[in-house]
This record gives sequence, structure tokens and C-alpha cells, in this order.
Amino acid sequence: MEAAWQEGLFFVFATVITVSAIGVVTARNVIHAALFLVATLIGAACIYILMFAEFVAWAQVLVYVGAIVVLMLFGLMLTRAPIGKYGEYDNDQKGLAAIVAAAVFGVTAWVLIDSFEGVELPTDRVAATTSKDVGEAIFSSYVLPFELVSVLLLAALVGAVVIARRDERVTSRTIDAARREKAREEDV
Amino acid sequence: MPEFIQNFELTAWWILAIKLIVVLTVVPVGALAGGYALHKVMAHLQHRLGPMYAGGFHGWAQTLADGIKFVLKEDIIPEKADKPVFKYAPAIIFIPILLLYLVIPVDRRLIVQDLDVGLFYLLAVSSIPAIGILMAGWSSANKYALIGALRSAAQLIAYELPIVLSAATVAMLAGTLSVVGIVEAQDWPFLFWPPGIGLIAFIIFFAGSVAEMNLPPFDMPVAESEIITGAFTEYSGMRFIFGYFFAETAHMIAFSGLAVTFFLGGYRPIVPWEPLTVIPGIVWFMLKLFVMVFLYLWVRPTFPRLREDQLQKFAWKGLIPGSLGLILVAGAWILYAPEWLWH
Amino acid sequence: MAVMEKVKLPKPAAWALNWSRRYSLWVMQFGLACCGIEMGAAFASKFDVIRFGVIPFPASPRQADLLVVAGTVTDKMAAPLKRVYDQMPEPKYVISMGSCANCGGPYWDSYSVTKGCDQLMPVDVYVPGCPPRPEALLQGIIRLQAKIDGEDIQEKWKGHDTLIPHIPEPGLAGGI
Amino acid sequence: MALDEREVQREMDAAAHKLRKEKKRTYGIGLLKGLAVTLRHLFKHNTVIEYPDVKQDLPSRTRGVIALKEENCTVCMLCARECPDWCIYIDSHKETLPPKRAGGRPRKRNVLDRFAIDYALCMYCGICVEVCPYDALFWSREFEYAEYDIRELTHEKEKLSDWMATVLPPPALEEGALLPGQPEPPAPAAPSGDGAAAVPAGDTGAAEMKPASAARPATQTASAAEVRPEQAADAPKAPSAVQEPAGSEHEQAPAPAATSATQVEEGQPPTKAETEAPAGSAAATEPEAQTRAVRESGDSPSATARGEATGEIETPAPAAVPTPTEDPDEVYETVLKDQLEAGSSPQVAEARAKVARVKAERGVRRAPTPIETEKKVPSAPVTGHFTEPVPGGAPAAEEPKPEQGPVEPTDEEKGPDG
Repeated sequence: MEAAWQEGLFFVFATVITVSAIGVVTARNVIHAALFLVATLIGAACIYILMFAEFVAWAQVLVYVGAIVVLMLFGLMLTRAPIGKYGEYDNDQKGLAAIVAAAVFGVTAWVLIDSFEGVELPTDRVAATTSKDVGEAIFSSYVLPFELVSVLLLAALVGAVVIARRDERVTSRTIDAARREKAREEDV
Repeated sequence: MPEFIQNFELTAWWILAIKLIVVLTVVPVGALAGGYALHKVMAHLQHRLGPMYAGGFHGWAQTLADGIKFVLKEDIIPEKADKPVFKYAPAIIFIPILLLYLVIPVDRRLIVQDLDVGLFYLLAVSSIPAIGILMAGWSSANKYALIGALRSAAQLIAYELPIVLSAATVAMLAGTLSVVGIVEAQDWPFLFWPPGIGLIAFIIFFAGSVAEMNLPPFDMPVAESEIITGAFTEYSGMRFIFGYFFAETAHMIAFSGLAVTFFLGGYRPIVPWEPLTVIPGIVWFMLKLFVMVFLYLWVRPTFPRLREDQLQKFAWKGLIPGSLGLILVAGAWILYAPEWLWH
Repeated sequence: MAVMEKVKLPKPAAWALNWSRRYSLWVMQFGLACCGIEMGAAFASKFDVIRFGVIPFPASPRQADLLVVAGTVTDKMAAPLKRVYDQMPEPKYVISMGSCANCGGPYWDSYSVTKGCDQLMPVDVYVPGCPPRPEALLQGIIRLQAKIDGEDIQEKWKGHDTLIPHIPEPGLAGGI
Repeated sequence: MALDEREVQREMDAAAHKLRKEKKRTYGIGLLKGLAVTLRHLFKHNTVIEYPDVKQDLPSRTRGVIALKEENCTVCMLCARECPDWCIYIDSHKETLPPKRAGGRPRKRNVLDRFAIDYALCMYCGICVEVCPYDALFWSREFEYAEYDIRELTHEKEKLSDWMATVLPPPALEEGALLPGQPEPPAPAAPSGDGAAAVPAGDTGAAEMKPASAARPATQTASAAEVRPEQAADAPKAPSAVQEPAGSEHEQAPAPAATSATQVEEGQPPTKAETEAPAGSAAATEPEAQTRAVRESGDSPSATARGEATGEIETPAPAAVPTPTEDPDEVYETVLKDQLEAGSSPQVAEARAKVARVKAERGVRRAPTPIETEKKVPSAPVTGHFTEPVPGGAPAAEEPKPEQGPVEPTDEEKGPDG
């Protein structure tokens, strides 16, 4: 009974995800594409909930929908996002892109089927992983990868800042030096 | 909600239905009452009277009149607007705010659903309206709306972090993410105990929530002297009232509920004194809710609007380092404070 | 809301609609001259126009029901004024405040002043004075509320006759 | 010098440091102070004037609306000509009246047909009120006449006359201030009688002596009476017989107006006053007619009038006495009390009390001070206002008393200070 409900809902959410994912790539308008992405991400979060992975689901919403897509929209609107029909988002490599996408899809599907074929997903809460399980897993057996990933992210962040900042470093010492230089020139 | 799915029996149906109906009636009524409170409290703080004639007694029906009128106003959609986005933006703003009410415990049993990760859910859902605001601002084909939306988004990105971090402090102190669990962990409200930590976390949470809801003094996204009504400049009629007016008050009440739950001990008495438990939890909750709503309304006419750069500075240089430090202190408290200090 | 134009409303509903419009007049402030100061006084603490449900919150004409034209409408300002009026959603009202807005006032023979804002838009209530006292504006608002109370919403929804000519943008050939 | 500079610099640094330290210590206190301010206001009584329920008691000089006293208008058109907005519309026609005597010249006069002020255009400058030589226009405090139709804002003379009921007396003068048109007080050395004699012999000179002196303490009255004959001789043109009832008596006795009219008739100076009074245009406005008569009679001095004046000396002086002089301070107190009880604001009550006191001091007969507890709806027709006055009788009830409005000074200026 419960499994049937879950299955029905799964198909609903799967349809939503598929349609909006197609929308992301076919939308003529960047903003529309980003909004389709929101729908895709929320659909994915719903599927996580179906699998009793609440923590992951809300993390998905908080991080991806609440922060990343907002940031994307922010960036798009700050730069150029005209309203209405907007130029062609085509390029010559669409055939290649299609091949690569199909290949990725095939590989992922194959891997998933190969590794999880025949595995029953839990349909009741008791068997499901709770946030407690997730926390214990992260901070005990996976603590080293977790920390490494955080260091990597930090490095990426710092790198981004360094790249973004183009202005030369002006410190008080350099200013003083420049002044002294100028004064000396004047004296001469 | 997993538990609904799990216990999807016939009895669960009507319980769920009743709960949803209650929420769906409480939220608009609460928003109307909140709007009225906004009028009256602001008026009296400014030496005025506020609405006096609508409905007879002290203008009690003012917001009701506003609601009816706005529903019946002409619904203007600008010709150059991105119509679907423009139309659905208010819903994207309003529905997540409605969803916030699902996990606020009004009493120990009076909660639509006590989620395992309730706190996380609250924070996740409360970050969605920003997308609606961005949609509204961008689709209006109006430069002021776009500027307002961008300000709103920047503000949200900046102030989401302090809110999450101060809520994380609460979760650490309570040892759980469930909202009911957080309330149950507060023998003394976190505001009072552990000393200092709870208070600072509360202040950070309060400032962050004021900014996230775009309330004054952090209302630059709707600063009328600079950018008209920000993202809602082009909205009229029903879409305006749901996307902005109701949403603002409902958001404010929801965040007041959150603050009560996180810091003021929710439905529990304000001090752990036996006789006080005679008063039902819902009364306690409502009293604290009123205090919190008043606090939001009190700040509103008191402080002048900040500048955009001051806002960002305050968030990134003040609140976020502060809340990170607070997490350290809270961790130290949890690890090293002797057992007898805990309660 | 095309329904409003076709269906005859039952009496209680019509009453409720009139009541709601009467007590929820979000006002667009169009202060142009000294009358604007008096309007500000009427909206401030001493007279507190919110008591009547006249709420001076909206900064955008899209959310306004009432336009208070307070002060001298110059020909230069006529176009923006007309645009603001056109931007307001339909059941909308106009109060013309002060002699200048009524019909030119002291500038009755000036080359640059529009002699009365009723040349640009239908005006519901004329408040005399130069400038009118804040209370005079309040009385104008009360009269407007009385007018709304007796209104037929169907007629109102059909909107005003568009006899008023379209005003070209300032600077275009022809001017005003 | 350099040392000084260094020292100053050090001091400044120290001060700045101290300031910084203090600032640091009070971080966040400002916010709390702000919150405290607004919270205090929450519990204070609000400042709102709840307008339609509670109305401000406006000062009497408020420029609300201009009222027309139709009877005073001579269609001289000065107001219309001076109006910067040209918002006054006046129409009139000329009427020929039969001669008084057989063989006399028929007289002509202007009759007001239309007097309208376009309040949509009016800029409320008050020039018309100031320029009106016959005191036909007054400021009223009423401001509640917003209209749905701009055409309604053009008030015709009926409506303008309605406003007359709302005109207040002028505010009190400062202690010892001169009334407009009043001559400079004489040097303190001069006794009262001489002072009166020193009055310049204008067209208002001698006659105006009387009412003031009549109400004055006995000694002064006596001295004034002694002076009068010469004065009358000096200034022969003013018919004091006319002046007498107009100034002080008309209210008490219904007769004087009629008597004065008859007296004038007897004297037969062909003045406007004479033509108007028998014409019965408005017996209620007799005093005004008198005033006008006085003014206009200056043009036509006649021997009979002089004779009248001299012949009349004995009677009026005792006749004016019957109202005993009131104690000014007492008057002040009573009026103040009445006004406050009736609901006037302290300022207005005080002002009216002051007016009453000044009048009592000057010996002017005082009408009951108007009390405005409830404002009438000005545009509503005032019942009984236009009722036909009793011919030759007392002033109509609605008619503003001479104390009201700027009429007053014309009465007052008759009393040269002793």
C-alpha cells in the first residue's frame, strides 16, 4: 500500500524533474532556464524525501535553491538578462554535446543498474537513514574526506577572490614610499 | 512529510485535512491581525492613532477592508513584462511562508508535523521567497523593480548565514534539530541560559530575520524614496497584497514564532517554576508571540533605513564572524561546562 | 474582473465592496507646491489621515486608489501627472487640493501653468483653499468617502469617460 | 612654536583617544536609547486632533472663507478690481428713487444683483477684505466647503451672506494699543477735556466724542459735555444726533435707530443714509446705515445738521448714562469663565475676554460675546436669517452685533482718549 503511494508520487516528481530539466536546456531565456532549474532541484528534493533522506532534501533546498540559484539569478540579472525573447543560444557543437550527454547518461545508468539492481529501498521510516545516521557517518568514518573537501572549497574560495581582485595592492607602506620618491624628485 | 506517507491511512487523511485547514485559516487571519497590529503599534509609537473608522471600533476592520479592496482592484500586468513569471512570482513568495507554519509548535501536541530536521526545514523553506522576489523584480520590466530584487537577493545571501549559524547554535545547545525537541530542551529559555550565548544568538537571529524579511531598518529592497516599491513596483491588486502585504506580515509572524521556539522557550513557561505550568502552553506561546511581533514592529519606526553598503558591512563584518565565534563558544560550553550549570 | 461589469451584484456584496473601497484609500501623494506641505501635515501625527483608512504607504501608483493633486500643476508637470493617473488601477479617485490644482489659482494667467488638473483627469473632490488647512483636506476625504459609499460599482468599473485628451510627452512637438 | 604645535597635537590625540574609548564603551547604547524614545511615546497621550469629531478652535483671524455683508456693499467694485485673481464677480443695476421733496432731484443708487467669489480660484490673500471701504467683506473661520463639482465652488451672494453668521469678533488688542484710526493719545499733562478738544476736526471729529464720553465716569462726561458745544461748532458737518444711537445705544433701545432716522429726516441732508432708511431696505441694518451716513455726510455739511447738533446737547448725555460702568477686570473674569464653560479653547476665551475688558474700559456697550460651541454647517441655509425684519424696529437677531467684525473700530474711533 505504502509502496504504491510512494511509487505514484515518484512518477509525479520524476515527470516534473524531466520536464523542467528539458526546459532548462531548451528555454530561450536564461532566467527561464534558471527557474526551470529551481523546479528540477525542488523535484529532486521531493524524491529525496520519498526516500526518507530528509536531511539531504532540505540541504538541497537550502543550499541549491535558496543560495546557489539565487546567486545565479542574481548574477544573470546583474549582467544582462533581457526580458522576453532573447537571441539564439546555439552553437556549432550541439551535436557533440548531444553525444557526450547521451554517453554520460548511459554510463551513469549502467553504473547505477549494475550496482543497485535488485536492492530494495526502504519503504518505512525505521529502516531509513536519519539525519543522526548521516551526522555520525560524516563525523566518524568519513571525517577525513569531509575535512579535505572543506579545505578544497576554502582554497577555491580564496582563489576566486584572488582572481576577481585585479587592483594592485596599495598599502600604507607603498604610499609612503611613493611620497618619499616624489619628495626626493621635487628636491632635486 | 515522510510520516504522512508512512501512515497514509484513512484516519490520517482527515487529521491532515483539519490541520491544513486550520493553518490555511490561521495564516490569513493572522496576517490580517498582524497588519492591523502594524498599523496600530506604529501609529502609537509615532504619537498617532492609526485606523479609527473602518469597522467602527478603533478601525478593527482596516486590514479587512484593504484585503477586499485589493482583491477587487484592476490587475495590471505591464505590456513588456514576462507574463508567466510575473504572474506566479507572488505565489512563489507566499506559499513557502505558508509552509513555515507547518512546523511551529504552538503547544506540545499542537503542531502540524514535528519533523526530525524541523530547524533545517524552516531555514530551507524560508530561503525560497527570495526567488519569488527576484522573479517579480526581473519580470516587471522596470528598472526600480530589478534594483529592488537585486538588493533583496543580496540581502538574503548576506543574512541567511547569520540566521543559519545562530540557529545552529541553538541546535547545538538543544542537541536536536526537531523544533519540539528544541523547546523541550529549554528548561530555561535559551535567551537567559546559557548566559550570554543565548542572548547574543538571539540578537543575531533577530537582526538577520529583520533583514531577511526586508523590514525596516533593513528595508532597502522596498525603499520608497529610492526605488519606489522595489520588486513590487509594478504589482497591483491581488498579486500585490499576496506577494507583498500579506507575505510580509505572515513572514513576520512566522519568524516571531521561530524566535519564540528557538530562544524564548516556545510553549513552556518563561521560568521553570511549577505553578506556571498551570497556564496552558498555547497561552504562553501566544504571549511570547505577541512580544516578538511587538519587537519587530517596535524596531520598525524607531530606526532609520541603512545604506546598502552599511547593510553588507554589518552582515559580513559583524554578524557572520560574530555568529561563527558564538558557535565556538557554544561548543566550548557544551564540552566544558559542568553538568550542574546546564539547567 | 470583467464579472464586475456584467453581473449585477446583490446588495450586501455591493455594500461590502463600497465599504472596503471607502475605508481603504491608499493614497498617492502628488505634492507639487505649498499644498504639499499642508498635505504632509494632514498625513502626519497631528491629523493622522490613517484614521480614515487613507493610507499613505504606496510609493507606486499601481497600488494607489486615491491621487491627491496638491499644488500648482505646471504644463511641464502635467504629463507626469497624467501618467501617474493612468498608471493607477481602475477604481481610482482624485482629490484636487488647493486653488492651483482646482483652476490655476494665483497663476490663473500664467503661460506655464495648467489651469486646473481637471483638464487632465476626472476629479472627484475639489478642496478649496490656498493652501487648504489640513482639516480641509480631511473634510475633502470625508466627502469622497461619502461619495464612494453611494457609488454603483458597476458604473465605476466601466471607468471614466476618456474625454480627456492624451497628453504627449513633454518636449514633443505640439506640447500641451 | 614647534613645541607648541607638538603639544597641541598631543592633546588633540589624547582627546581623540578618549573620545574613541568612550565611543567604544557606549557601542549599541544609541540603539537602545532610540528604542526607549519610541517606547516612551507609546505610553504618552497621542497628539491627534480627531478632526471630524473634535475640531480645533481656530483663531478668529483664520482665513477660512470670505463672508459678505450684503447690506454694506455699495457695489463700488473695489474688491473686484483689486482681486489679484479676478475671482470676484459683481453685477448691479442702477435704481432711481423718487425725490424726497416735491420738486427735488430724483436720486440714483446702485443695487447689488450678483456678488460671487470663485473659491476655486481665490488665493485667500484678503486684499478684498482690506480694500472694502464699507466693511462688507469679512474673514470667517469656516473651511469645510469641499465640493464634488468645481462650479459649486463659486459662491453666490446668498451663500456668502450665510457665512456672515460665522464671523468672529476681531482678536483683542494688546493692552494700551491704539485702535486703527484712533488718534495718538495726548501728552499726559493734558486733561481729558483738553485732549478731546485737541482732536483734529475731521469729518468724524466731534460727533464721535459723545458715546465715549457718555459711558465714562461722571466727571469726565461732564467735562466732555462742556466741551461739546464748541466742538460741534468747530466741526459742524457731523450730525451727532445720528451718531449717538449708532455708537452706543441702538442695542438697548429699539427706538434710537428710528429716531435717528427721523432726526436726519428732519434735518434733511440729502444723504444716502436718509435715502436708505426710509426705503426700508433693511431696517435691521440701521446702525450700518448710520455709519455710512456719517461717513458720507461729510460731503454734505448742512446748516440744519449743525443746528441739530447744537440743539441736541442736553438729551443724549444723561441718556447714555443708564448702563452703569462695569468693572473691566470683573468683565474679563466673567467673560473668560463663560467662554471656557461654553467650550472655547483657552486662547480664544482669553482673547474674547480681553476684547470685553477693553470695551468695558472704553465704556463701549458690550453685546453678549459670541460663543461657538457647535459650528453650524455653513452652507446650509440659516433659518430665519432672511426673514423680513420688523420695519423700523430692532435689529434682527441674526444680525451681527456692531462689536463683531471690523465694524467695531469705526465705533470705537469716536472716543478720543482723554
